[in-house]
Amino acid sequence: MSVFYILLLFMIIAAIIAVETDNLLSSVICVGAIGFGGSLIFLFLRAPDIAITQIVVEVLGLIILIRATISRDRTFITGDREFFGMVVSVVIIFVIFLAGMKVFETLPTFGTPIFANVPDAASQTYISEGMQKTGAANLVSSVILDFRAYDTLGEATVLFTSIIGATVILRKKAKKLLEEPDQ
Amino acid sequence: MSVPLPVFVAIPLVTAFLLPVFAKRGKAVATVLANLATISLLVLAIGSIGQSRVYEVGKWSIPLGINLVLDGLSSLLLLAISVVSAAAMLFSVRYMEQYTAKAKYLSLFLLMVAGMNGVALSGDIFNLFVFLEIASLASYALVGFGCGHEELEASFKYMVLGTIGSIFILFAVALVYGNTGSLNMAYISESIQNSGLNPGLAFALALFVVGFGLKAALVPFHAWLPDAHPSAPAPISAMLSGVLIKTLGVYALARVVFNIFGISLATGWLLLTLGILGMVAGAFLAIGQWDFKRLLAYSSISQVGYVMLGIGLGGLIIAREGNLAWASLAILGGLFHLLNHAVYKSLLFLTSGSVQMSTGTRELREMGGLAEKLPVTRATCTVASAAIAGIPPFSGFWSKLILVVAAIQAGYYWVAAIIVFVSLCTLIMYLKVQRYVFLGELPENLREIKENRGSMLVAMVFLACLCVLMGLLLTPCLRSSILDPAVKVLVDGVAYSANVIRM
Amino acid sequence: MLYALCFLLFMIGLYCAVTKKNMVKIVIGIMVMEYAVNLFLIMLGYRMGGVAPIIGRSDLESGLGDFLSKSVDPLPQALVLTAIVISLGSLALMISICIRMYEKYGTFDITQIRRLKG
Amino acid sequence: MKGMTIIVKTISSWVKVLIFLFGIYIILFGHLTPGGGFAGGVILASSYVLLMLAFGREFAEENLSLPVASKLDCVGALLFAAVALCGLLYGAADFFWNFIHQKYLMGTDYEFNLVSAGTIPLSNIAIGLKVGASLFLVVLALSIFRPEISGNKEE
Repeated sequence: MSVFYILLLFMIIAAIIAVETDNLLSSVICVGAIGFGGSLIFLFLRAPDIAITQIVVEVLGLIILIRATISRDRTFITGDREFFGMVVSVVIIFVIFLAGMKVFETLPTFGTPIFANVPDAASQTYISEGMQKTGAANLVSSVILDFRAYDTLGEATVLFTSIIGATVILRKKAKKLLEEPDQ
Repeated sequence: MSVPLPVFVAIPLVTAFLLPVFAKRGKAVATVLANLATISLLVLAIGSIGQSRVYEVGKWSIPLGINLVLDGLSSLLLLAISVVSAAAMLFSVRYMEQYTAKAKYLSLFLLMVAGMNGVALSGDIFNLFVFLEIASLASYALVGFGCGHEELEASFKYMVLGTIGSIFILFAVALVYGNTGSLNMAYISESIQNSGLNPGLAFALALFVVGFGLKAALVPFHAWLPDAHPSAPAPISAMLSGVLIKTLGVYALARVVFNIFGISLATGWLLLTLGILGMVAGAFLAIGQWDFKRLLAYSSISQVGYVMLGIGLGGLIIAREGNLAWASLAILGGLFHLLNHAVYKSLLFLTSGSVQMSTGTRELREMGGLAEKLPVTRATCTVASAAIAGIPPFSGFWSKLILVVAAIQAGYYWVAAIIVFVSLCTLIMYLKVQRYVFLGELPENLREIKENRGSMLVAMVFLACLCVLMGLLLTPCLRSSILDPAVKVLVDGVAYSANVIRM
Repeated sequence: MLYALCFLLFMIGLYCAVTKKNMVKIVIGIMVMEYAVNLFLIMLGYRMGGVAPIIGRSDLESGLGDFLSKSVDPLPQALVLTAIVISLGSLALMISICIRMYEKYGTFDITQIRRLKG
Repeated sequence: MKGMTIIVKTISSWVKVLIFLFGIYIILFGHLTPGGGFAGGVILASSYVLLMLAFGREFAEENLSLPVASKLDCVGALLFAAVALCGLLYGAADFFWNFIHQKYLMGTDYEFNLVSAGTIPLSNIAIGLKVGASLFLVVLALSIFRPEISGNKEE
């Protein structure tokens, strides 16, 4: 139990540093720390699939982020922010946070998942009959690629979309004359 | 004709996956394929009118698997999406020759269509989120397609706000799952009816409103729209204003509020207020604009306000247990306006694209006297302006009339007054467009311009014909097959879950 | 209490995305929000003293009874897998827009990038 | 970008193979052990990214050029869609119907075998191909774009 608190506090501290530091590169590295903490916490929450995916995605995401920040002229942030606007947004966010605190009382306490209390929850069936119904021993695999494979098609499409979008945004020349051939 | 429902998503998806293969050569083949895909979707959507089915993906009965639900509201949305996308795709055949990387453009366009179709058909809340993300990501990339200064800035602003909206929606989905243990909309709705609305679910509802509100550009969350819609290429502006904000925003919000959580007094007032705010603020901001597409974009905010007003008014009457006839009349007005706005606003954006392509500018003060130079564009633009301003024989008049009648019958006289006032503002706005673009004096530098040819004209004339004919949807025969089932879905509210589970 | 800490992480991300004026900082704020939501979903499915939802040979031989009462919820894990990939996709797109804008404007500061009125 | 020192180059040329093999293992055994198409695909991509970081972009592009990666991306996506459509077309059943398992393997003694679980390993392979190619593509696209910026700055 306490391991979760320690890791979450680590993530929160890393997040605060990532948000508040003025050096973009250290900010990006702190994001890496959050992701690494997240990956560890997933492992302790008994989600090895997510832990593996999180850590490899983290590595690649960091490479992408560092590409964006490194060897830019100004990695330090300069200039003041408008004080009034910041105070207002901090107050609003704090109010939402206080409102949100009440919400978590309605959830089942940590450690007793909701599916155990709902009689016809899908997860019950996934655990008890997922293996014979799909033949996969890894139930997460059986959920994402059989029971909810349609979601996964959507997810693969999201990745496809964003890659096409990134190559479109990064192409060298966007506009041409009407009759000019495409290069 | 009864095709399996995933075909609506599979056709654009598979075509989109194929298209980048034709990157350099075979641009013509890619264009033809993309057009075939949108036209076949149009045929399928017309074929699906009046049906209502549940399709279980992978033969897993709910709640094990994901289900797709085709009911009146979904088929109305499918129809709007396929009409606008067919026209916009036809328009892009020539218009997009100004840009490079056309095959990728077509692919992104089809992915956006696939995402919207997926949202309209989905019966599972997480699946709705995934398809919403597909459509949103494709639209972020398409807004920045020109890669100029303004395009990129608009795209970044849109992307940040849109992603925050998506995360809110995901958080709401997580809260709903934590409270009900289910992701299927019908099961969630049943569980909420049994246990009542606790603070957790109320917070989730608030997050849904903010998230979908960001996608629909309802007024406190509209900052991205006036930048993003003008910056996109014209056919994409038509898609974004015509259907994207409605599918991802209004439709999803209506589905969540009416069919999952059930309408209550508070949510009814909330929707009505959001609608009125949007209508008034959009109209006032639009009148002052001098950029043609920016004016149209602000006008979109105002017109989406009408749709929200109709739906919210209907919901309010239902929650007050008033006369259901007036409630359904208000919702009918809202949904009919949604369909109308999809047609004429996309037509207006296409004409603005045609004007921009001929003259090279969007600034109203630099144009004038284009009536003789661009006769077809002028004629279609006039039809669309008349329709949006609510001149009697055209479609826009009827939907506004229905809204006014419903508001008066239900005793909300001030709402009726606001509707009439805003439609006067709309009239002024479009008189301004007519005056500065097509009448007046032709500037020296625009003497040589010619009317655009080919597919662009076909697309504009197609939509203009629809604009004129849309009023026919109110004839009993068409109304009972297209509009009434959609209204019934919303009026029935949480009976949705029983319908889906039984089907 | 753990849920509240998770929500705090979410709010730090939201604060960063809303108030910061640097594009990379905004992207980082959005990433932090995504981490928080993913973590929240996984926490919902955790069972005290649970095991991972992967059936081993020994579980099958001893009958599934023990596994049934101990396995954590596989459904949120599937959702988070989807959400992680979606966030990676949007990160890639966002960063490419940032880089392209840096090339155009020579800065990451959004207060200096004000061509549009809003 | 000329790449890094000889030490880094030597080690990464060894490690690269191991990472690649590990990615393939994660993909193929995704239905039995933790992991799956996504994690494996990202690992495949990162082995190429490692190559790119150590040896420079040109070397990585010789191994897997941009158009090829783009085509692989499309092929992976199409394969996954094909798995879905097979379920639809096979015996007039449903979209994404796990036809291999339901038709042939159900109730047999194939548990814990590599060929258990019907279409799930096939989907894993398709997704792994798709994810690997597309993520490599985006890193490559980002790094190709980079020199131009610094070029612009110097002018």
